[in-house]
Amino acid sequence: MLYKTITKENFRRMIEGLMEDNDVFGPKWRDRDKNGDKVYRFLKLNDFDELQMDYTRTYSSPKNFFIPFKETLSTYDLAETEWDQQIRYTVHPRVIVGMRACDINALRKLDEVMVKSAFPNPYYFARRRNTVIIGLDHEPLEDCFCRSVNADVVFKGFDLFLTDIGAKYFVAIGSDTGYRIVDRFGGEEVSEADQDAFKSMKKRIESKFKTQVDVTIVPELMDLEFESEVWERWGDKCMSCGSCAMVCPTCYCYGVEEDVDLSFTHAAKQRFLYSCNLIDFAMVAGDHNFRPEPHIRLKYRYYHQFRGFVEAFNQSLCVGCNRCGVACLAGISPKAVIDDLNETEQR
Amino acid sequence: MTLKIPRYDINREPFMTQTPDFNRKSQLLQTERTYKARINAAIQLTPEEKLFQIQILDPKERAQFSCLPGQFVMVELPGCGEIAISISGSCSNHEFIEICIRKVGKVTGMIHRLEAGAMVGIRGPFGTHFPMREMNGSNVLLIAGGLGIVPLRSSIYWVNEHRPDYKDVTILYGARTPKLLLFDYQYEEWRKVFNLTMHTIVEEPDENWTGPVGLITQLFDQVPIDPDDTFAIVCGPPVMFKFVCDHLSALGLPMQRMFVSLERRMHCGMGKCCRCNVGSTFTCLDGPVFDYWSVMNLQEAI
Amino acid sequence: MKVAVNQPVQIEVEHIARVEGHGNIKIRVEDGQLIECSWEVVETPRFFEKMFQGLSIEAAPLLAARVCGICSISHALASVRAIERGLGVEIPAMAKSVRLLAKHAETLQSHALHLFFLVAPDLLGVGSVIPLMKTHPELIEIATRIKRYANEASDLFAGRTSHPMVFKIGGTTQRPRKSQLLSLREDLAETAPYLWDALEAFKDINLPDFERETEYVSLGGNGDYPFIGGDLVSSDGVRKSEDEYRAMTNEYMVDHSTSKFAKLSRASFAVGALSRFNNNFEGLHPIAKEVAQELGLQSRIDNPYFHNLAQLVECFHVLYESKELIDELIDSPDYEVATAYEIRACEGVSAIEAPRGILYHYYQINKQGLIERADCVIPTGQNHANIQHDLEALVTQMTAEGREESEISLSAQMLVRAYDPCISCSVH
Amino acid sequence: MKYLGIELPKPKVAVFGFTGCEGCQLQLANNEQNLKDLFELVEVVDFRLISSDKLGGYDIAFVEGSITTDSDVEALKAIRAQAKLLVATGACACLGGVNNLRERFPLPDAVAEVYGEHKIESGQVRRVADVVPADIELPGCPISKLEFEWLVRQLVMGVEPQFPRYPVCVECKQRINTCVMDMGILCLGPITRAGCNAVCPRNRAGCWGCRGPSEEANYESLVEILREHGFSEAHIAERVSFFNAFSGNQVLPVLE
Ligand SMILES: Cc1cc2nc3c(=O)[nH]c(=O)nc-3n(C[C@H](O)[C@H](O)[C@H](O)COP(=O)(O)OP(=O)(O)OC[C@H]3O[C@@H](n4cnc5c(N)ncnc54)[C@H](O)[C@@H]3O)c2cc1C
Ligand code: SF4
Ligand code: SF4
Ligand code: SF4
Repeated sequence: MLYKTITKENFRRMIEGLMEDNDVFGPKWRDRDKNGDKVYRFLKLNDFDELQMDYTRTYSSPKNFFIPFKETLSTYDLAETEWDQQIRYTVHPRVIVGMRACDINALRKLDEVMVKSAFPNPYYFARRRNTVIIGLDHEPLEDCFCRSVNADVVFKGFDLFLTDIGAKYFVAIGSDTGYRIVDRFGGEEVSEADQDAFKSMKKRIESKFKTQVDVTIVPELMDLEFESEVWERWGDKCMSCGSCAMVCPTCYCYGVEEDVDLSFTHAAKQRFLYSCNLIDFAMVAGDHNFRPEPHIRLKYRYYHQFRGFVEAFNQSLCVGCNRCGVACLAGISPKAVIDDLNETEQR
Repeated sequence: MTLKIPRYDINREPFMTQTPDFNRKSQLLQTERTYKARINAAIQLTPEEKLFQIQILDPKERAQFSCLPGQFVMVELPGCGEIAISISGSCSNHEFIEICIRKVGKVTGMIHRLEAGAMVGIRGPFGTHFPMREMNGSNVLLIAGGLGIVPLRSSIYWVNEHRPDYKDVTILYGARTPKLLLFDYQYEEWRKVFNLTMHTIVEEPDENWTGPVGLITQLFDQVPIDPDDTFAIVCGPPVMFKFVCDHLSALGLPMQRMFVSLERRMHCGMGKCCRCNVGSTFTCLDGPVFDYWSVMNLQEAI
Repeated sequence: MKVAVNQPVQIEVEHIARVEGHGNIKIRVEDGQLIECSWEVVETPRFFEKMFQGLSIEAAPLLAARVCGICSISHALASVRAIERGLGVEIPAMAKSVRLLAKHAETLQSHALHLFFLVAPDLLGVGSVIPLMKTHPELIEIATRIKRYANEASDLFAGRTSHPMVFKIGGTTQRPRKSQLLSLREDLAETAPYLWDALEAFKDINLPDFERETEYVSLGGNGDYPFIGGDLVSSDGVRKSEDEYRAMTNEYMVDHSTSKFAKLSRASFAVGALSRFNNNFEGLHPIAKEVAQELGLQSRIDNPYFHNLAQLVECFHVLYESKELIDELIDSPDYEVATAYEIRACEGVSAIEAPRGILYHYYQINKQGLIERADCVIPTGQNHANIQHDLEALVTQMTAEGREESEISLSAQMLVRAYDPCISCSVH
Repeated sequence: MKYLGIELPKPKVAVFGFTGCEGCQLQLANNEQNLKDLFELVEVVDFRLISSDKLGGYDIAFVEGSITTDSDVEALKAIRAQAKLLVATGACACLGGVNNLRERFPLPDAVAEVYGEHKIESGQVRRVADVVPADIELPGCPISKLEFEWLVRQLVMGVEPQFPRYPVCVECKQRINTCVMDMGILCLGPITRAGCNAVCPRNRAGCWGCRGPSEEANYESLVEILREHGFSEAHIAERVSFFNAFSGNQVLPVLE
């Protein structure tokens, strides 16, 4: 990998330059919560100053740029007995600034499913290929546990990745596009001092992790504790509201629905993000439900993330951002559930 | 100073302009493109079940379509929905695809209203198949309950078309009432022409029924099973195949030689929507045909 | 066609159509004498005043909206503003503009609904708008475009077209985003020509020739055309403050009605577009004034059928004033959406010009912030008596002219519809 | 009309309003750009709010409002006898809606409060299903126009409409709203049936449950959460009883 540095003024010029011809998205603040803290969201930037480089965490993950909550898979013009099907994968180039290591790692996990497996998903692929990602390091928050699931550092899946080293950003370059961008906007060679600054920043980040989740034998526990009362305990609180999956950077389950317009001349097949926590996720005709209870559905979300995905790809699907834990009003977080699971096993 | 990022247009890739081939999984392709197919005949089997014979319109696409017993297709009625349906006819028949649909809800209900001449879209085939070639040189036991005969039927055709490859082939088929026995007009042909042994059983007989009455496991008394040289395919509701497979296990049939077809909610058929996912297993990719050992190792399989 | 003068006339219209709510007309004329002529309101009451009791002030605007699906924005505004006036809360300027914009959106949407869907079928001699879709597509296109803009504006400024949820005590829940305002402004610019087309369509209509000198009540402007709060005035020279609303309405009960009736200086008075027009003509937006001139309207009109034209003039007023308000909002640096408030025991009144006329909400609030007593005076309730008197005069006039029963019946129904009554609202 | 070779019938539709604000009926007449297509699909034979034509003989009846008087009951029974399909339309018809707030007080008190000595006919507030069976309940206060159009398509196609079973939170998250509970605003989103596109949280107001409970709503858990968030019992009680959506859950006292 190539590394460069870029001064903060040049970084500003870079973003402004990119904004002229492309859609650039980055963390902006949308609301204040009841404690007066800012709530962030990835939104289109109209002005460099809207970009919050010191943001903490967006409430919802940037996954929706790649897997939108709703997307049209194909459209149809209907005639009396015939139809004409149209499929387009048109995505205009865009740039996302400020994605965290965990969010980029999340995309790499999605790549496994959406691009590298059987039946690659062209909708996802078109979005992925047309998105330039400029990542950004940060000091972990109180509840970040990406380190426990090996998602705190990232070496691939971005075009540029920035680490704040004071007056400059230390830049890892992950693609040709990334290289050209840095080059165009005054990237500099990495000096000895830059390297030191980078190292101490990294050390500092490393030292700041507070939350640890012990996932050592979690894949096995998923099977061993399949009937455990842990699930019921948390399941009783779960409102099957799907918030956790919606904000999650990796949850990708979906549903497909088709509908016609009122004139019965046009139809569309649409995909919408679903959650395995929702009551009818596994319901089939005749109202038979393979997962009739909240705790069973909750269990399967964890089962997919910490057991199924590990079996398939040697890594957990969870990247440790704790967005689900924040979004869940019932206080169900991976940390809490897995700790409980570990403890129950010890007893 | 600006930098315009060039657009990567996936639509221009050569594979986007070709007709899709669902067996060529290595490439990106128009996964949502359906083959347009015309219904040639729609035969009402029972009040709830209808058999459709459909033909892919485009000759090139038709030639490209090839399947194996146990696989399924996604059948679409644009604007109404898309559903997973097993292939029920002969897989060597490259002209027609036969599917049998039970009316249970929105899409199946609408498809039932289609008459000969109407069209549906199909994608596929998807999923694993019954390992018919592995069974060469052995006895084959085909066991179906209720609608389970539908996917099984394509194996019956396969066996007939490759009859010398197999030793004794026996069909055991049970339904709730005699009227619900599907394809009864074909039994004679299966027995006499296909040279298969066939036993049927019902739970609730009517006045004309002369055959045995009870659960399908009762038929085992009538067939000799050589556990060392037999393969079994079991299709039917989960409760049924659990009973049947346990029975066969008890007789000494290895779990790896029993095959079942699982049913799950499905929205894509391509291992993406996760509706049929159990842990790492996708019923649409790794199934619907599983050997019984795999099923036993799936949490919540049945 | 003239008929024998003493032919008896017997008209009974049960649940008159194309009005909101349930009302009946009964007319009996024998030997040329008007024996019976009544406007009955038979809507089932919901007892809103009772429903408010014990609710928190936070819930009040939401419940108030449910008084009427068509003018829910007015009710919510009246409610939230009454509470604010009681608590002594001054809302930020931004919230004021957003509220007025929401109000205008409602006025436009309600007037368009009335003119095109409820009145136009009468003028074109059909039973409803449905056949017009085939015969007068251009008229439908106009209505569609105007209503679409009004709906979008409601969505943006009130949260949705009916039952707004953004008016919270102290202001609004949020500031519309700049991008939304820009796209709405574009929408507005595209809609304006359709309104001018509507003017062409209504310019030459023939409204029945009938006049009855009436007292008109509305908010009183000071050179403006007010919709939210201010003094209460009547064309007979009464001027009162909002807090004196009871003296302005003098509600009373009648036998054949579940709605209350009202009176001021005489037996009855009128509220609504025509009253606002008559009382505040000078305050109209210059473009609306121009339109009035084009329609040949001056500042005092006593023909109740002209309610319809006054509504048309108001459509211009609200559209062009909205444009100015949106422009201001786009450039405004203001981000404060609501003022904090403290709960205390108090009483508060607010008057709002709903599409159908002046509307009052009154609340008495206890120190826990719960509503002890509520009172709502609905525009249509204030109009009922006037409708009744108009009907009597109209039937008398038409009988004298020897008109046919069917003609009288239609004119009577059109008269009721001209007031655009909102009956379920008046009963509440 | 034909749809892919399937003949679609053109049902006759009537719309009736009982005790309510007529906001739902207004939604039916809204979205004008689609009205033309709508009237191609169905024949409107009785819709007093917009039409004086009364042709009778309908297949589908949309009934808005709750049922309060004896004459309402009779009228509704007559509608039920005629209609092949009866759609309870909106919160008042499906749940009793805000009208139910009146039930906190004895009827004579309410009459006296509003009308003094004057005699007024009224009765208990009932939902449509309390009087006659409703085939379909179209939720919302007001109903969503898009959902109504969708429903009409389902009915014309002859399929049983399947409303979302999951709660409002799903749609709220899909619109990437900040959770209003984090902003200190009470919200019933986690237990209320989705389908409104989370319009209230979208506008930074909490959900009031106008669409009724989602399927197997975890009422107890939400109430526990609301208490932990510091909302008072009275506040919670007012919210859950506002549209009468959660009257089946007797965890909280009826508010005074
Ligand atoms: C591999 C496989 C093979 C199948 N083969 C056949 C067959 O040969 N003949 C046959 O009649 N049926 C078969 N089914 C079942 C068939 O897919 C369902 O009956 C059908 O999806 C019901 O759709 P609906 O719209 O009529 O029902 P609705 O109840 O309206 O269902 C709505 C949606 O739920 C999902 N769904 C509901 N039930 C099922 C189900 N049982 N399986 C999967 N998804 C479901 C679908 O996405 C459907 O679109 C098969 C299912 C699978 C998974
Ligand atoms: S875990 Fe929490 S966020 Fe997820 S479905 Fe359950 S209650 Fe909702
Ligand atoms: S605002 Fe309400 S609906 Fe939205 S996520 Fe929060 S609790 Fe759910
Ligand atoms: S958010 Fe709640 S109150 Fe608002 S419309 Fe939806 S269901 Fe009704």
